[in-house]
Amino acid sequence: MHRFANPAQFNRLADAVMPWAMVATVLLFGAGLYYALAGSPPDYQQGESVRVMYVHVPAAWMGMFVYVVMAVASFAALAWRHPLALLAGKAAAPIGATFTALALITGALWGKPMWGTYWVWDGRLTSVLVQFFLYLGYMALWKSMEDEEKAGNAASILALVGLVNIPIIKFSVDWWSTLHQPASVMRLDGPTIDGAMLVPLFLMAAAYQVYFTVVFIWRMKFEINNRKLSVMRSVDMGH
Amino acid sequence: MIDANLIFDSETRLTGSALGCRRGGRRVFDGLDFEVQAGDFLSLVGKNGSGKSTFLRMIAGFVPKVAGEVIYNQGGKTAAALASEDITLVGHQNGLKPGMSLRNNATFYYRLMTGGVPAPERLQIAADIFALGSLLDEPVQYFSSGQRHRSALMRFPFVARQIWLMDEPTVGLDADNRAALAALIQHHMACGGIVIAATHDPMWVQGNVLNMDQFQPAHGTETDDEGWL
Amino acid sequence: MIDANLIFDSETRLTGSALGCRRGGRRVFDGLDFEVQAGDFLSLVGKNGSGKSTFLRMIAGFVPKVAGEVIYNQGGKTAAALASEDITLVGHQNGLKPGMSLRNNATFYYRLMTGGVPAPERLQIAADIFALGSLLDEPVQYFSSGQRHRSALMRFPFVARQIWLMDEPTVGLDADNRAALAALIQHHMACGGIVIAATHDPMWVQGNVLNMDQFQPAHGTETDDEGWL
Amino acid sequence: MSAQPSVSSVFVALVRRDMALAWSQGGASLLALGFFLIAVSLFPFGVGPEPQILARIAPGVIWVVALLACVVSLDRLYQADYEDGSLDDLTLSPLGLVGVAGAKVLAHWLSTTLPLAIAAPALAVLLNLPDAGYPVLVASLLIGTPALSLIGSIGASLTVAVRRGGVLMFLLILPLYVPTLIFGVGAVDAAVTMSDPLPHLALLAATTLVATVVGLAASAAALKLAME
Amino acid sequence: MSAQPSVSSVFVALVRRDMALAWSQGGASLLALGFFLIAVSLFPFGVGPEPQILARIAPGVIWVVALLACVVSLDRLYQADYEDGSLDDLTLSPLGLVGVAGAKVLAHWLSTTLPLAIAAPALAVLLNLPDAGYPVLVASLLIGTPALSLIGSIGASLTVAVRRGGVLMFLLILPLYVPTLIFGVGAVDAAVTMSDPLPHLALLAATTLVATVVGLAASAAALKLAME
Ligand code: HEM
Ligand SMILES: Nc1ncnc2c1ncn2[C@@H]1O[C@H](COP(=O)(O)OP(=O)(O)OP(=O)(O)O)[C@@H](O)[C@H]1O
Ligand SMILES: Nc1ncnc2c1ncn2[C@@H]1O[C@H](COP(=O)(O)OP(=O)(O)OP(=O)(O)O)[C@@H](O)[C@H]1O
Ligand SMILES: [Mg+2]
Ligand SMILES: [Mg+2]
Repeated sequence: MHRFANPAQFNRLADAVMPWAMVATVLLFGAGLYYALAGSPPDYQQGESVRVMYVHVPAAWMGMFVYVVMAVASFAALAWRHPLALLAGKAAAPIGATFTALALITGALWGKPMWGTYWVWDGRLTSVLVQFFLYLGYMALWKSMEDEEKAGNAASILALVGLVNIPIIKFSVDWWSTLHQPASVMRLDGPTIDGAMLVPLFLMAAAYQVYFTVVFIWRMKFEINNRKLSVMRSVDMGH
Repeated sequence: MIDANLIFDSETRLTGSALGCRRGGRRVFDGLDFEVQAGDFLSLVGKNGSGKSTFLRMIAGFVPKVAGEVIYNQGGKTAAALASEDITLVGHQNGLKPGMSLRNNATFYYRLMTGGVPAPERLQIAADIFALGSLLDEPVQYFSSGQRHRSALMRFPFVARQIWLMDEPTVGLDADNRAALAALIQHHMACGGIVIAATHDPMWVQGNVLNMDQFQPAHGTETDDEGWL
Repeated sequence: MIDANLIFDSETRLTGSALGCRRGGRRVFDGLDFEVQAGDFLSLVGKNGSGKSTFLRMIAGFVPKVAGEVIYNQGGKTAAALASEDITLVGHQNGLKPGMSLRNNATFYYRLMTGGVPAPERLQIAADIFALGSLLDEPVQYFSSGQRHRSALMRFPFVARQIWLMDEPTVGLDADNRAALAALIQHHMACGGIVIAATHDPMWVQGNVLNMDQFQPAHGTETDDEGWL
Repeated sequence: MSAQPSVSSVFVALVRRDMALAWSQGGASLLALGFFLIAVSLFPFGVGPEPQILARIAPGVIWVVALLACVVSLDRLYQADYEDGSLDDLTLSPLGLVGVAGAKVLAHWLSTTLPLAIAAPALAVLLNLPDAGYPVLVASLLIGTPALSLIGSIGASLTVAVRRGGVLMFLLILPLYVPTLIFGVGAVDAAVTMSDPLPHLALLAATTLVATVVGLAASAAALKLAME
Repeated sequence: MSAQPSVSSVFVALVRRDMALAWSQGGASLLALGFFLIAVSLFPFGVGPEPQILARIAPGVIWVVALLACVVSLDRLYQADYEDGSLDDLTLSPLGLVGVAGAKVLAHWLSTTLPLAIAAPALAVLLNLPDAGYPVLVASLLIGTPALSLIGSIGASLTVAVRRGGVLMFLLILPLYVPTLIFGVGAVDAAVTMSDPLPHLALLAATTLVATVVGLAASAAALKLAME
């Protein structure tokens, strides 16, 4: 925590990581998309539409992962009152919301051929929708007050409260018998998916992860600069 | 006046050193030292925006400090205990429920602070200090601004607490009531109470003066540890 | 200060006779006579609850009168026209939107009152009168109570209207700004403006004094024509 | 003194200020939209996910919730201005109270209720509305929502001096919304069942016209009283 | 000085004050009840009067509207005290902010949400709920409504310093209400279809327990932050 505890340190670290992360993003997306679209077989049941999976599943994972990142940052912000942690949550939220929206949209598009409808009200789909709303609430709360610190603290509390939704998403398929299929990759007893599908899936997951790192760092720097600017402005105002 | 034989602990002493405070992302004051002890009156003066209200709210524990320390009785009491046992604060808002009568407002305040029910005579005496006796059963919503402010000030004598924090207590008071306020403060000091008042008007009470203008942060201090946020 | 050559109509005269006003079901004052004309300063004094704020709001047309009449320029102007063309009133609330900067608040106020857009210099000059120039681009919500009150007072010089109604304008102002207020009032009087101010503090301006305590309804007047309500 | 101020530019200034405030941080617009979205999505939880049932109740649910979203956002239409003293300024402006009410209602409609009409088709998808219903759903909302803002303004102005006015306002307004609701839903139902929605839309337009006259006059009168 | 004040009698004092304010003129209780009544009766207008459809959606509509009525009444749970400065007093009382949140939530439940549970059977008649549903409807509301007050308290405390917080609160709270809603409606539906409602009621009780812990802690933390 304290190694990143000041913006100068963070910027140095970020500048070191950034180029590698950008290169990795391009490579992983290239390889992942190749395998996903061309290099893997169509499913014997689902046919070509299985390819939606390579976009959908990692997006759903990232939606949850980013939420946890945001919640951890929020906890740090509240416990140690550290401004950088506050900004980390703020920087992560729109990215997580985007991933969640992507999972929702691709899921819905996938649902039409698979289930015959874009949307059903099952536990998994619903809890993901709730997660999306939590992201929206978090961002709305940030925007609701002029005093950024106050707004950020309030939003952090909401992020922590919303953490209870994560296990609900994860286990909803087990708790309610529904249309959405249960976990086949992230299982205690190992994945039950065919290897030919696992490779592109993991490549895409890794690509999403480094992409997140890139955007997250970029947004962090942006937020830090913003804060610096507004502080400088208020000093100039001469209080 | 109200508790005939009330004498507060004469050992009480509140000391702050090198206090700094931030609000709305900006340092309000810095390097502030002060000390008050039983029987003291401290008046806070300074330009608009110099941090008088912020200082009072910091002592009450509402606004966190970002530097320095406040010590109460050589550390014999925590800030939380200080706030919930010894402090009465009346600021710009008056904390009155408009639909309720002054009597109900005051009674609820008493129960909230002590858990007990106030004797009717106690209520009458406290109200009479600011000439509110005849208004006790009126709904607060019909009060003029000065009457409302007096109703808020009534909390000081009504519940026995040692440290009174007053934010611009003279605002909107007519001459008679300003005199009553001065007498009330003097009486509290005589009982060993402590009064800290932020004000732009003369208070007609002898005491120390803390000029907040001295503690304005120098330009550029914002760039230190937490200044970037 | 702001409109270099502004001179208001020197014939303007506002007369009230035998005015009575009721609020919250009770007579507040009765039999009040007053007169002001171009260049006058009238200060309203009196105990809390004597009806100073009520009087100001009555002149602005908010509170209806139950007796007497106000005549403007020998009846040459209606009460509605008076309110929408000649009066600026600043009371206890400051009418500022906390999320907006002072500049946006003031600009909107100007557009609301005149339909036009204020020249930036005009805004700067008006703000500088109460030393608000450097705060123009800050959101009002970060202002201290005195800064807010000054931001509200800024309306007087900002929009040219002849009759200024001020409800406790000195509240929460530090010494420098009280002096600025007195200078502003004097300048307005010199231009032929009219200022009526309710206050408990000295205003440092020469003028007539109207003591509201004289017009308290006698006990028992409540039983007359409208008293049954 | 300066030239006579132009009332219309004062009107425009007020509309623009209110719209800016509505869209700003914490403003009513996005949030009313959020309420609309969330409240509609609660119904499938409550009613169950069967598409036929949902399709059957879709027009009614969307209209009822749009109406609730509108009331919720009306809550502080005048109250914020009343509490911070801006209403005093508005009263002293050349606009007059009818003009003030008109400008504020127009700003509310443009910034808050109109977006609901625009978002409605997306929610209709969630509730399986049959395809034939979409154009009329949007049309009925476009014609009917001004009435919601106008009638709401009556409630908001009547409760302006009441703390905790929010729920009181619901109580005053919701019964007055019934005609708008009936004609609005009637039009969509007609479209879904392939009959002619025009008579319903015409009645809806008439409701909006009546609401304009009554709403502005009543609001101005209520504001005048509140200022005492 | 006087004896150490008893925290429990301070707690009781606060509960009683809040209940008195809620029941007084303009108070939240009667008005939430009124909202509940009116909003539920809008549905037959919106959805049409067919008894089977109404019966089918009755549990869902009653639960969703109870939930909306609860949020609407929560709007100013803390905000009124914040704005008039009473929250300063509450903070300086011997109670502590968790106690303050607890007392205010309890008062809100007793004065506002509990009456909704009691009034629900009357509205169920309007919507043709089958007879088997009544006892479970009331039971589910009794068990579930404390969670509504508690979760609502989180939203109310987070938005306490926000003007026009009302609609923002909806956005924050409604998603968190989803589990309560699902279990509540699930229990009634089970009763109507003659299956066992107990598992649903047990899950509902668990939700209320979680909401107690999370709700009070989060509310106290949010209030503390708002006081700065
Ligand atoms: C809008 C609709 C949908 C949403 C919100 C959604 C959400 C999710 C989420 C959150 C996960 C991650 C679960 C975990 O890690 O345990 C997931 C995984 C998955 N989804 Fe979806 N989904 C949707 C539609 C669909 C559809 C239509 C299909 C295909 C029939 C589908 C197939 C899958 C598969 C195969 C996985 C991977 C499961 C695993 O291996 O763990 N989803 N989805
Ligand atoms: N909003 C109101 N509703 C009903 N009655 C009111 C209202 N405001 C004031 N009053 C009553 O009118 C009388 C005069 O009040 P007003 O506010 O005019 O007094 P004031 O002279 O301005 O007093 P202060 O010095 O305290 O400001 C008071 O007795 C008060 O009870
Ligand atoms: N709620 C707030 N949020 C953010 N900043 C604030 C807040 N209140 C005050 N400030 C800032 O803190 C500084 C000190 O304000 P404070 O209210 O303590 O001044 P004050 O000395 O009491 O002034 P006054 O004489 O006007 O009452 C001001 O510069 C102001 O901008
Ligand atoms: Mg102050
Ligand atoms: Mg007054």
